[in-house]
Amino acid sequence: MVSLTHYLTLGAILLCLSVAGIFLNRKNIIILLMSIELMLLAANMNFIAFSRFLGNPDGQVFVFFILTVAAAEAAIGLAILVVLFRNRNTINVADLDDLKG
Amino acid sequence: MDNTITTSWPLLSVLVWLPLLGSAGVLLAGNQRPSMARWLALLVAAATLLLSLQLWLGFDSATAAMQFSEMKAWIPAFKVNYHLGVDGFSMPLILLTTIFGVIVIVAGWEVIKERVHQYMAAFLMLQAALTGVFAALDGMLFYVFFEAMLVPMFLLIGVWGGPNRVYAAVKFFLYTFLGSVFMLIGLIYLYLQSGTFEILSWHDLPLTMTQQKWIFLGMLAAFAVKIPMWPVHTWLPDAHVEAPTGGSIVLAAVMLKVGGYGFIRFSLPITPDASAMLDWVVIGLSLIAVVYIGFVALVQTDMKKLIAYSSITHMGFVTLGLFIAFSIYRGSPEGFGAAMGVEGAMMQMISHGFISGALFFVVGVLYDRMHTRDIADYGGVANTMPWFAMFAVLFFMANSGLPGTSGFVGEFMVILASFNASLWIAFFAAFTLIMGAAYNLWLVKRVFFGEVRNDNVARLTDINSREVLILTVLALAVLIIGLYPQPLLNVMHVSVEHLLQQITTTKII
Amino acid sequence: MPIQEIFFYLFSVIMVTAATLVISVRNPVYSILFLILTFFSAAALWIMLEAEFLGIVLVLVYVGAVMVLFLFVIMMLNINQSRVNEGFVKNLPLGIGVALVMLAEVLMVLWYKSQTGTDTYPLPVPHEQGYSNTAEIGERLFTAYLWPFEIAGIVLLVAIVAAIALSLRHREGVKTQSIPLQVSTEKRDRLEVIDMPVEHVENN
Amino acid sequence: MKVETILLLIPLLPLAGALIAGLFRNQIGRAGSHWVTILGVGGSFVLSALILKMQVYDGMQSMNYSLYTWGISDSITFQVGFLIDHLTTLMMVVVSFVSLMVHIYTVGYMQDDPGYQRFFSYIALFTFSMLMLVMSNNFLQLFFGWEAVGLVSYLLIGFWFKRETAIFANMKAFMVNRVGDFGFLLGIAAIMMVFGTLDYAEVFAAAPSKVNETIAVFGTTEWSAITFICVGLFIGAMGKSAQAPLHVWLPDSMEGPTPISALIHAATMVTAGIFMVARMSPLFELSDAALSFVLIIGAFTALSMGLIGIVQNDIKRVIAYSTLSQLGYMTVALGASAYSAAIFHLMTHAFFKSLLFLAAGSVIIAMHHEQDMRNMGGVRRWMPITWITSVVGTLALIGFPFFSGFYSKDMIIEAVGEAHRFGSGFAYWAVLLGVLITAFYSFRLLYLVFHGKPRMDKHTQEHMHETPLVVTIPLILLAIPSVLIGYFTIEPVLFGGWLDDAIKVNEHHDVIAELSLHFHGATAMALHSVQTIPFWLMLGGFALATWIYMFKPSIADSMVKRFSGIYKLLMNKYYFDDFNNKVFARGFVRIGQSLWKRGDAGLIDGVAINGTAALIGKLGERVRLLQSGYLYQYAFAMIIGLIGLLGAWLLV
Repeated sequence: MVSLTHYLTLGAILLCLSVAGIFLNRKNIIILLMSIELMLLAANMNFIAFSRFLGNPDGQVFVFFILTVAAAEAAIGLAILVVLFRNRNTINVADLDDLKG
Repeated sequence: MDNTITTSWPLLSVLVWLPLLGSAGVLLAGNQRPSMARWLALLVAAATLLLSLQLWLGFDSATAAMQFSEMKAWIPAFKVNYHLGVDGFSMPLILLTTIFGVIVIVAGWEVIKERVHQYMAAFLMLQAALTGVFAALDGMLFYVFFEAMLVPMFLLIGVWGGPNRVYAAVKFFLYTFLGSVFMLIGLIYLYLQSGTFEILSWHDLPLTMTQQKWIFLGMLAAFAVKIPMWPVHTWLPDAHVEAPTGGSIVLAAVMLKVGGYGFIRFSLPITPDASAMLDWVVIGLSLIAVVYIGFVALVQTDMKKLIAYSSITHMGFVTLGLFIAFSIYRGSPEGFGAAMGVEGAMMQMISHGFISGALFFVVGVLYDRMHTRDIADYGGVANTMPWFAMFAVLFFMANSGLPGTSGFVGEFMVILASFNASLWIAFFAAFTLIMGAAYNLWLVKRVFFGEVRNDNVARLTDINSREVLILTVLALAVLIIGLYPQPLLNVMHVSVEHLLQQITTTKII
Repeated sequence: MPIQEIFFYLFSVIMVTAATLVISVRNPVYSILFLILTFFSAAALWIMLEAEFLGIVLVLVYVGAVMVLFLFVIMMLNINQSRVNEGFVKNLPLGIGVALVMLAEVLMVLWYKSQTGTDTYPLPVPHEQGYSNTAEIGERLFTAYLWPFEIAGIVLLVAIVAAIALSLRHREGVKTQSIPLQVSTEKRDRLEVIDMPVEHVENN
Repeated sequence: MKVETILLLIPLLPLAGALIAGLFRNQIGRAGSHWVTILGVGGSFVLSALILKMQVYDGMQSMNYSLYTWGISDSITFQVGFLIDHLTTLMMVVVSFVSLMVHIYTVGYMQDDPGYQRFFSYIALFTFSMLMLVMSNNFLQLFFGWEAVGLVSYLLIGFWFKRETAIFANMKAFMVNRVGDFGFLLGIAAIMMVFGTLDYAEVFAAAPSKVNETIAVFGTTEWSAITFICVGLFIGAMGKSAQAPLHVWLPDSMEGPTPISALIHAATMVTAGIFMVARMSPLFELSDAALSFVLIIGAFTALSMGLIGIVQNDIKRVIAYSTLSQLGYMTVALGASAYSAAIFHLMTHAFFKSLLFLAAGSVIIAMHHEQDMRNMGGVRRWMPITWITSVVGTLALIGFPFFSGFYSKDMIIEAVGEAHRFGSGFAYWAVLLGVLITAFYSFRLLYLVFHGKPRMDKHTQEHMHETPLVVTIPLILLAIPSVLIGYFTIEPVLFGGWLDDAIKVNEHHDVIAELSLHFHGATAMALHSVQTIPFWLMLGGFALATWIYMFKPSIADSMVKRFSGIYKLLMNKYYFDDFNNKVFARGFVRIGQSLWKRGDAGLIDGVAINGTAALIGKLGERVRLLQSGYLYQYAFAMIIGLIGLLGAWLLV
């Protein structure tokens, strides 16, 4: 039987993969953005699983909002990326340390 | 708790809010019309002074109850009231505030040339906050005014101050603010214990020794910084050195008194048992202030610093006079001398107000002409400014406690009182006779006497009529209080008796 | 083995594999493609969870729009791959280590520490015939979550404006149409009446 | 006019003069200022004399009343009031008379000084303060007058405030007096504690019942309260009356104009301490210890200061050391319980010492403000009046029979001889030896200044002439009482019970009463003196001085060489000044510097305040490095935090 635990485990694996992705591709900002998408997906997975197993559709509404925000985030993130590349001619994160204290 | 006498019209509120309204008006005058700002500020301050005379005239010195009292709910949710009133302690201090309200405005008349309207407005705000502090009978209201007076003073030092003004202003602000935060904790704790912010109810609130000790220490942190006591005094010389003349005058003449007043209004009556237990701390620090700071004052090279340090030693007499009562009572239950100590402390506060205000004005007069406060840059000023030298010597003599001037009254009474407690306390306190004479006279010698030191001194012109006016008023005040202090003593007498009764009644049940 | 389990494991394996490849392939274009595959699998799993609306939305909106946007950007920007990917091998042990620790922890939480098993959350009964997931979500959205929904709309609008504002570039020397100028133009901008002396043509 | 009005006018007239001359100096001009002050002080003198007359002939009782209530605190009423008894009246007459003489003299002495009006204002103010001091009926007012005369003395010593030495001297004077006042104030505080009042009459009435009161010092150690009070008060007197070791200011005070030296630093202010102790006789009589202390201090001062006088070359300094020595005599008399003898000497000394000072001033004017005796000599031939009055003053000072000084000084010596107090043996020898020394340095001064060859430069010599009348008239007027006052007043003042209403002496040590048994009139006393030791000692001093300075000046130099150690000791005034400068003045400054730099700036501001700030700053600097600016590091931090939290939750 496919229980809630199965879905949650799947979400956990997905989350850990995205974390590993951030660690591995710390220089490539595009892959970083993708990893974030993966993370959100993992969260959404959990939301929907809980929604289903609790019989409460509110979880799905939340996923809807998360998707909205994620789309907005991706759009702005990519726009920043474009501007960044245009100005710096690089997307290497190592070159981006203007926030250094 | 309503042992208060109410008046038909809210005199105290007017005294608090009139300067504040006036400051708004002065601000509206704008930067383009400085003389209008000056006259408006003077008008407001003079009107406040005239009104405040009503306090003196209408004051009933036969009762220790609060007079001219006003009471309105302010923040009902926390039982915070807008409660004002005066007794024999606060009334003279409010008069001191209003008198200096006029004096500082005249003192800055032509001297301040930039942002005149803001300068004048800041002083009016300061006056309002100071009056509020002395009149407030609600803990929260007191705290609000207590903090509110920091702001104009911070601006005065920070905007119109000397070269190192930012450092001094920040130091001043941080010190006093840090201290008052501890007081706030104490006030909130008292509120939680009593369910009210009424100071007068707190006076009757039973507290255990542990509670009293912590409240006492919290209050001590605030008032010791304010007054200031050793070792939290180092902000004062810096603030004075950098502050403009008017700022120094108000700071020394009125603001330091808030510390002494705080002890009288809060520490002593609210935590009498803790005060009795920890009186040795305060007395010890006071004696350190008298002796140690006396030595430090001796070697200052900056005139304002010297006067600032001398202020610290003089305020040492205030704390000494207030806290000597406990060891007097320990020695003999009838407590002969205790009232003299407290009254001496009050006299010292008022007298120090006039003398230090005058001294800072004296330095200001010199600074306006020479733009230096360094003693070494002067010498032989009496040759070129004989009338000014006469006033200056008078005030420096008063500062060293010469009988016949107000400086003597408080010190004399406190020393007499402390002798009843212990020979050695009186011994070290009397040390001020020597140290006070030493640093004052040495300064007079180096600045006023001797040959004309340099061309700048040779070019000095004697005081103008505005300066003569201020100096004369202050000199008269110093001499009158010195020769006939009885009217002032009479005003505070019953309140002192009441306070002594409070501090000798234990609050532990 | 029931059909649900078979499909669950099938999509799960595809999803995990695709996700692993997303983070490990060198070429970002491939990464994106694997990401799309991940999303597809996720959509399938969601539909299995009877969240049909979201499953479809994920494919249509997310894969159709967002992922394509990613793809566009990657292709538009000429990225120096070698520099960007340096340090991948160096970071490998750390990344995997951290991820494994985290996974172990989460799994311990899931399996030992808390009760998410069937005893707490029994298997849901499938919805009856005629149930519309879309209708239910719609009802929720437009009643209880009306304000958040409106705000979400504004967030998207802001994102659109921001993205355009960020990436818009004024090139020098390019002739463009200025509509406000055209609209606000007046007669005197175009027509100038010159007062000049009358020419006297001599008729001779 | 009511008596109260007269009494009130006595101090207020000089005060009014001082205020007018001081505040309206430009309006009234030079002449105006001296007229207004002379009128004020003159009026004060006339009224004082009137009071004296009323007491002597009309049998006026002593009065004790208060003017107004200064303050009420803690059941104590501080009053300002007058106690007018014979002692007070005596002081009032002496003070106002000498002051009047000095005022008149000043018109001539300060003629060319730009600070003319200021000077008159000061001396009139001084007269007011001194009168307030002597007329006081309580300790508060006493202290007021005490410090007020100190203030005026400060202003007058530094009158020529351009001179570095003058402003050094005036500060020194005030400081040393403050050290005395320190003891004085503690004494008053003790009175306050023990008696619960500051009123003389009440204190004196209660004094006998407080003999056994004590003051806790350390733990169980206790001092007798009365002794503490008396010693404290006497320390104040030591400051004001310049008793060793607080004498150091008086010689330096000669930097002030000469009239001041006469008025303040010889005749009146310095005797305030003597007056005060005499006034407090009901207290001092109760403490033998305190009186012994007084006796020994006085004897030491009388002897040691006279010795310094021998080696001084500045004409005013010689007289100043002579004053110190004479004050020592008065103090000895106090210590021997011969209060009336002390007051008697105070009075005669006031006349002849101010005479000597004014005469010296007269010479100084003629010498164009030259004060070194080595540049004088032979002045007699130009200045006969000054010379004669100086001789009169000198004879009075050394105690030549029939002169006023003879009576007062002889009484002191005999009184000490009769005393049986601890230290009286030493005191007796000290005052005897003092007679020899006094005679020696007095004649040395007389010879160096008025006799011998003129040693001044040509220019000065050509312009030498007798000083104008405003200078010489006060000299003559002062010379008269210097000669006569002793002869006529010794009987009433000392033996006629004139001062009995003010001075209380315990019967057991009433030396004056014992002396009165041998007293058979002033003439007899003078004639009898030929058989006494002091007379011969005086003659010895005179002979020695005559021999050395008239006939064999070379002896002086060879003596200096032979006793160079002692000479150096005396020239350096026993190193009191050096000690004070090094130990107190510089030591205090050094303590102040180290407290300021190390304590305030170093420890409090440096370590506690700025140290805290610096610590936070440094911490911030370290923490700042965590802020690398790399987003992925922040992400790691978050993730690692997440892992940590999860782990913690799992483990708990």
